[in-house]
Amino acid sequence: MSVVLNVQGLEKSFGAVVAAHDINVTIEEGETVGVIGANGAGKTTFVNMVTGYLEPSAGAIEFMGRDIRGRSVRQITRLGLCRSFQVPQVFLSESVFDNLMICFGIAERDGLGLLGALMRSDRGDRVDRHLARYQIADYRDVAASALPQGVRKLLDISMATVRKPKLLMLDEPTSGISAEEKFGIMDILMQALKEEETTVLFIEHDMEIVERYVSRVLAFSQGEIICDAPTEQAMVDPLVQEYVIGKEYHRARSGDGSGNGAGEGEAG
Amino acid sequence: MDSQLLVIILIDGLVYASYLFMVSVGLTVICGVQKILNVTHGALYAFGAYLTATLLIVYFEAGWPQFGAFFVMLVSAIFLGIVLGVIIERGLLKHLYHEDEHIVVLATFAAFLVLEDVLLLIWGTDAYIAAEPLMLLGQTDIAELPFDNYSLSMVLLSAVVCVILWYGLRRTTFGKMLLAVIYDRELSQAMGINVTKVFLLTFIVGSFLGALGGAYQAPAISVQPGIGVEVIVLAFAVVVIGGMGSIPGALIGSLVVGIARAAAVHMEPVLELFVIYMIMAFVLIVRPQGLFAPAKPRKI
Amino acid sequence: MKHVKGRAAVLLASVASVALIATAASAQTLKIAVPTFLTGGSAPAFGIPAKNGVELILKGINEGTLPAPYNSVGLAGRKAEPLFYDEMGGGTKQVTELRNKAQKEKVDMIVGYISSGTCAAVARVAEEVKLLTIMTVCGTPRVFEELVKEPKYVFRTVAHGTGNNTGAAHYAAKMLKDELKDGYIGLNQNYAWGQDSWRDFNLAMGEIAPDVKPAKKQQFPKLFSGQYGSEISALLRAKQKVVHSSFWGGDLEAFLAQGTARGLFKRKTFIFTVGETVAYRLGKKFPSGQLVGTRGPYGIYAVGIDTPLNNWFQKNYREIYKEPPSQPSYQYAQGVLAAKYAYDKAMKDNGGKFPTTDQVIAALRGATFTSIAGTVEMALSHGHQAITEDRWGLTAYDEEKGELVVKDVLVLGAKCVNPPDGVESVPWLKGGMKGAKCG
Amino acid sequence: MTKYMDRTTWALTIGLVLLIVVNFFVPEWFRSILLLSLARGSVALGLLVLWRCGLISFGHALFYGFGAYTVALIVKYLGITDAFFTIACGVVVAGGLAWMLGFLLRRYRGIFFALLNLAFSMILYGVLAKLESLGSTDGISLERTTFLWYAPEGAANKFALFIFAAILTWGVALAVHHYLRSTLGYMTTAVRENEIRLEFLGYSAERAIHVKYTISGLVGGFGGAIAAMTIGHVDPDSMAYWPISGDFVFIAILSGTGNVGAPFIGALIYELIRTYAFDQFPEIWQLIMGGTLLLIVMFLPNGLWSLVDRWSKRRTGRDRLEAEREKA
Repeated sequence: MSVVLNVQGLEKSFGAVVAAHDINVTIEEGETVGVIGANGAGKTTFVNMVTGYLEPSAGAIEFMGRDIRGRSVRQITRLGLCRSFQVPQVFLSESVFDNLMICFGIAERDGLGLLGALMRSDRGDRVDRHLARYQIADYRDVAASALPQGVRKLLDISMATVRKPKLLMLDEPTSGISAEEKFGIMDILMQALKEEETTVLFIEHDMEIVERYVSRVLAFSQGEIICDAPTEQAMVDPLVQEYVIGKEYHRARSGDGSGNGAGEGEAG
Repeated sequence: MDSQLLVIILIDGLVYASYLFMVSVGLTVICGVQKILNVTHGALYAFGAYLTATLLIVYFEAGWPQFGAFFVMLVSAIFLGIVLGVIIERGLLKHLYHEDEHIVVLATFAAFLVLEDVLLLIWGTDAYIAAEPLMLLGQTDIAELPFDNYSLSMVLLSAVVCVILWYGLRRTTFGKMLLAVIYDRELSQAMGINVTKVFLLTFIVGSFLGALGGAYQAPAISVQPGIGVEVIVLAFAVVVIGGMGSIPGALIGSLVVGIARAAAVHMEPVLELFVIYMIMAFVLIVRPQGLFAPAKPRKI
Repeated sequence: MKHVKGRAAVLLASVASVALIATAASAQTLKIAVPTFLTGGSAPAFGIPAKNGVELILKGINEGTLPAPYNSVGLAGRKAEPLFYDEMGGGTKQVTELRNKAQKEKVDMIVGYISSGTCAAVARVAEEVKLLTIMTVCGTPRVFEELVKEPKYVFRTVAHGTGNNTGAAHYAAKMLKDELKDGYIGLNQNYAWGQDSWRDFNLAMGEIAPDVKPAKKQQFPKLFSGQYGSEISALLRAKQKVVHSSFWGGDLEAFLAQGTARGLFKRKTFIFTVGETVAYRLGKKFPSGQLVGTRGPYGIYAVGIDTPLNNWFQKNYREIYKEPPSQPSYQYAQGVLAAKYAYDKAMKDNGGKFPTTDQVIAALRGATFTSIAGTVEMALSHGHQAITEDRWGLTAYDEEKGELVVKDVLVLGAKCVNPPDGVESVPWLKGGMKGAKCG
Repeated sequence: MTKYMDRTTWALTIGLVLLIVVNFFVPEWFRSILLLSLARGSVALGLLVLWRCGLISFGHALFYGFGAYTVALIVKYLGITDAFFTIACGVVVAGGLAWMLGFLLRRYRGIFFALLNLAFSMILYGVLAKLESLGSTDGISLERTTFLWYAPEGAANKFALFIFAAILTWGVALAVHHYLRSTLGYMTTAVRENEIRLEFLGYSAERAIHVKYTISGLVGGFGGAIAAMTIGHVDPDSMAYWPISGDFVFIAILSGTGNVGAPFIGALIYELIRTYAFDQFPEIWQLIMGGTLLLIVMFLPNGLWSLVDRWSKRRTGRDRLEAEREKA
């Protein structure tokens, strides 16, 4: 199992606010890592720095053995490290099909470079297959602006996986989605990612989602990693309970044990 | 560079700067509040000059007291500010506020073409000269060079306008409402500010200032077709240099261009043609939002 | 969607045919297209006086009331109808308009053009569309020296710019000796006419008064800028007493107002090479003792000339338009007279039949004809470019006549201020004005 | 989507054939109007490419002027009047200038982009009006255009120029059409909608804009070169002054961004309105132009082509309804 991402001694502060201090993370191929932490704990900053959107003050970031610190966003994306967004960043006036056509067009920079015709039928088929995998095929000709939130989230994530990335970072994939749909969306997502054998790291507030889908947990607080362990171990870790999950949830959970998401002490 | 030349360049620069300020301050106010670059501003300047010149000719033939001329200028500027302000704002701009910036600028360009011909229809093609007020205030010698008090009074006028605007914006409730609308139109609407009324009143004030610029210039120039076109690009340049909608920016922008042009004329006249556009391009490159407007971070 | 383009083409063809039918109607009267400035900064100074000049002279021609030798009715017997259109819009617009007049409205000739830019743009096109074009005011020598070296259809019945500035140099050297002690300086608008005027004047002064030195830096404000505070300060600071300027129209009026307010004209003597139209209109307000040029015996310089045609023109013009005729009124009227002279002569030359355009051209080429206040000799560029005498003098306000007049007038012969045939103006000036016959 | 593609190619080809056929019947003055419409249409096409990603330039007379002046200067100083050579130089020079300015302009959006273009075009105007070697405000006149060995006289010259210009403009329109359908071209809406997403898809929005700006400069220079040959004279007031840029934006708004053929029809309509207004109402022709533009901006903001689209959408809308009815 080769190392996909290796981050050593990452530092970042905005004036007095310390957004990241001495972050050390190693992620291996095939892992599904959950990133949890209170608001402002430095989760999104971490993702922004790894994906090149934010320049870290210090530290090294290695992706697939190559140093990508200081590289531009598009270079890192081309290397296979992609991300989705908390607020879906899609082309609202275009249909779902066109959105993905543009992504495929750029990803498949064919012979003529980017000057080859975009609307090629074989590329159309690949888009349809990709839509089917994310089960949003029947929204094919609907404009992105008219999509329900869940579908728009899936579109955003599907756009990030067009390049078959080696490492995919998702920023709260289920935020803004109703409780009923939440698990449905996550099942579709995890199923698709397993098929593409993509290593995944995603920021999540909902502990049920974390427990159900994540094999390893990174807990952030005040810009530091306070726990890096498999999910069960992290859930009972005293530091995590105090700074991230909060005590009440722990009691309620051990009570009914069914994890049906009704816990009142939910953090964040 | 002896000191006498420096003083003269400063004086010439101040006079030209006050001309630029008077020509662009109205545009700045409108641009700040309604976020549009109003090309009809040139027509307002021309209307101000034409109406004042015609009234002054009649006024001086009737032999009324000389110093009444300044009153005539003020009245014609106010009249035009209200009449044209309402026609343009209510007639045209009201329907376009939801459009994006360049569509609105183009609409004002079209309105300018219409107003230019309306000028022709009303005043015809002959030139109107009413230079009496120019002689009224006499001359003063500065650095052994005669300067006419009328152009020096231009500096005074722009200073007065500047103070009134500053006071109006900072100290009066209407001014506060104006500032709120400048920074965030939706928010001020949510707080109960009648934005449409603020827009109309701002446009009237802006039109009045444009017409006043024309009115005060009328005695010093020959008022005839085509004076509006020249003023537009000058006003745009000053607004861009100063920062969209920032009145101190327009003042500093005018001073920068005014003094630079005066220096060019005295030392290297060939450059005079380019000075203003060079500065405009330079500022747009270095500080695109202009010298004074706050830089807006890109939100993701 | 495919046939949208097709439908548009059908529409165009129908529009074109309608236009063609409309032009066939009036064949009897001659149609003279007259481009002049109806809008913009040049309208009050040049455009409208020029229009008035053509209207007046054509009224006289059509009624046959002009004094001899132009007392016959119409041009070769046919009445003529002027078609005025606006010279605004730059070279592209005027080239398109010229083509429309020649091919769509099928006019018989063009008499007009004020701006040098327009003349430079239309010269070649007039030859291409084979339309008799009589240029009346524009002064750039490049028309026949660079653009149309073998002219057939294009004529210019007014002397070109060189004569204007050479005449000014002659007058200044002779009559402004003491003012010229400290040399001279230039204030010209920053466009072709301004640049050419300064160049010609500077070269002429170098020949006529080599010891008089120009200032190191000349003022070239933007055309139509209207704000001359800095320029006036620069002129006041300069030691030179004589200022050469080709300002005209609105810019000149603004400059005069701002200059008078600062007593500029008490300290300097200005040579306004084309300032006559403005001087006339400002009358009492125009500073006295300045030089004013008209590029020939026109306007203020023609007032004293006692010829039947000039008296008729002055009397009628003042009656109808309530102001004295200025330089463009004379120059445009002179263009129409040239056409009448050519048509009448061509008809006489081939037995009283109405002449073809080629016959009219042959009659006009190289001709010498009496104009309103002087004689015009089509002496240069194969007989297509006119030369006329040039008059210069100092302005003064005549109280009883209530009008501006000129005194200390110096008449400079046509051959003295214009280059001989076949010699281009700038080389002629640089080469010491060889062949100039001055009194 | 694919069916739509070759319909435009067909429409352009039919348009070309029509133009060549019309060329045999049309009177001389009308041929000049058509030629000028091709020239101005090309510049409006350049604006269309930019406009689709939300950028409007108030200074495109810069490239129009550069194209025209390059041709004029080559004719004047090198004495080469061959159309193919001069037009190529005009396009390359204007494109080169656009490429250079692109490094700077690609960072700006909205009104700043518009005004920076205006500033550069006014600097060019100042240079052209000032330098006597460039003919100052009188401008420069061109010799008759020649086509390789063929040097037609008088009316035949314009006839040949028209065919030459029609074919080349057809080629330019097709090239731009192909570009707009390519991946890079399709990014226009992506650039306007969401530049961040584009970065995260692996392409820089700024480079996309840079390519678009260069293309609009090339096409602008092409239009300028055609205009110079048609008119036979170039001068700053009709080639680089700011109302000229205003005219191009007018044409672009008039035609809309629907199709690459629209700007040429828009330019022709603009020229017809202007010629008609100038002849029939010489005193108020500007008022008519201003009034027309106002009507368009108020009632038809995305141009005449939006009528065609609305008309065709209604048709395709009906097809879809019928399809559903059959299926049900």
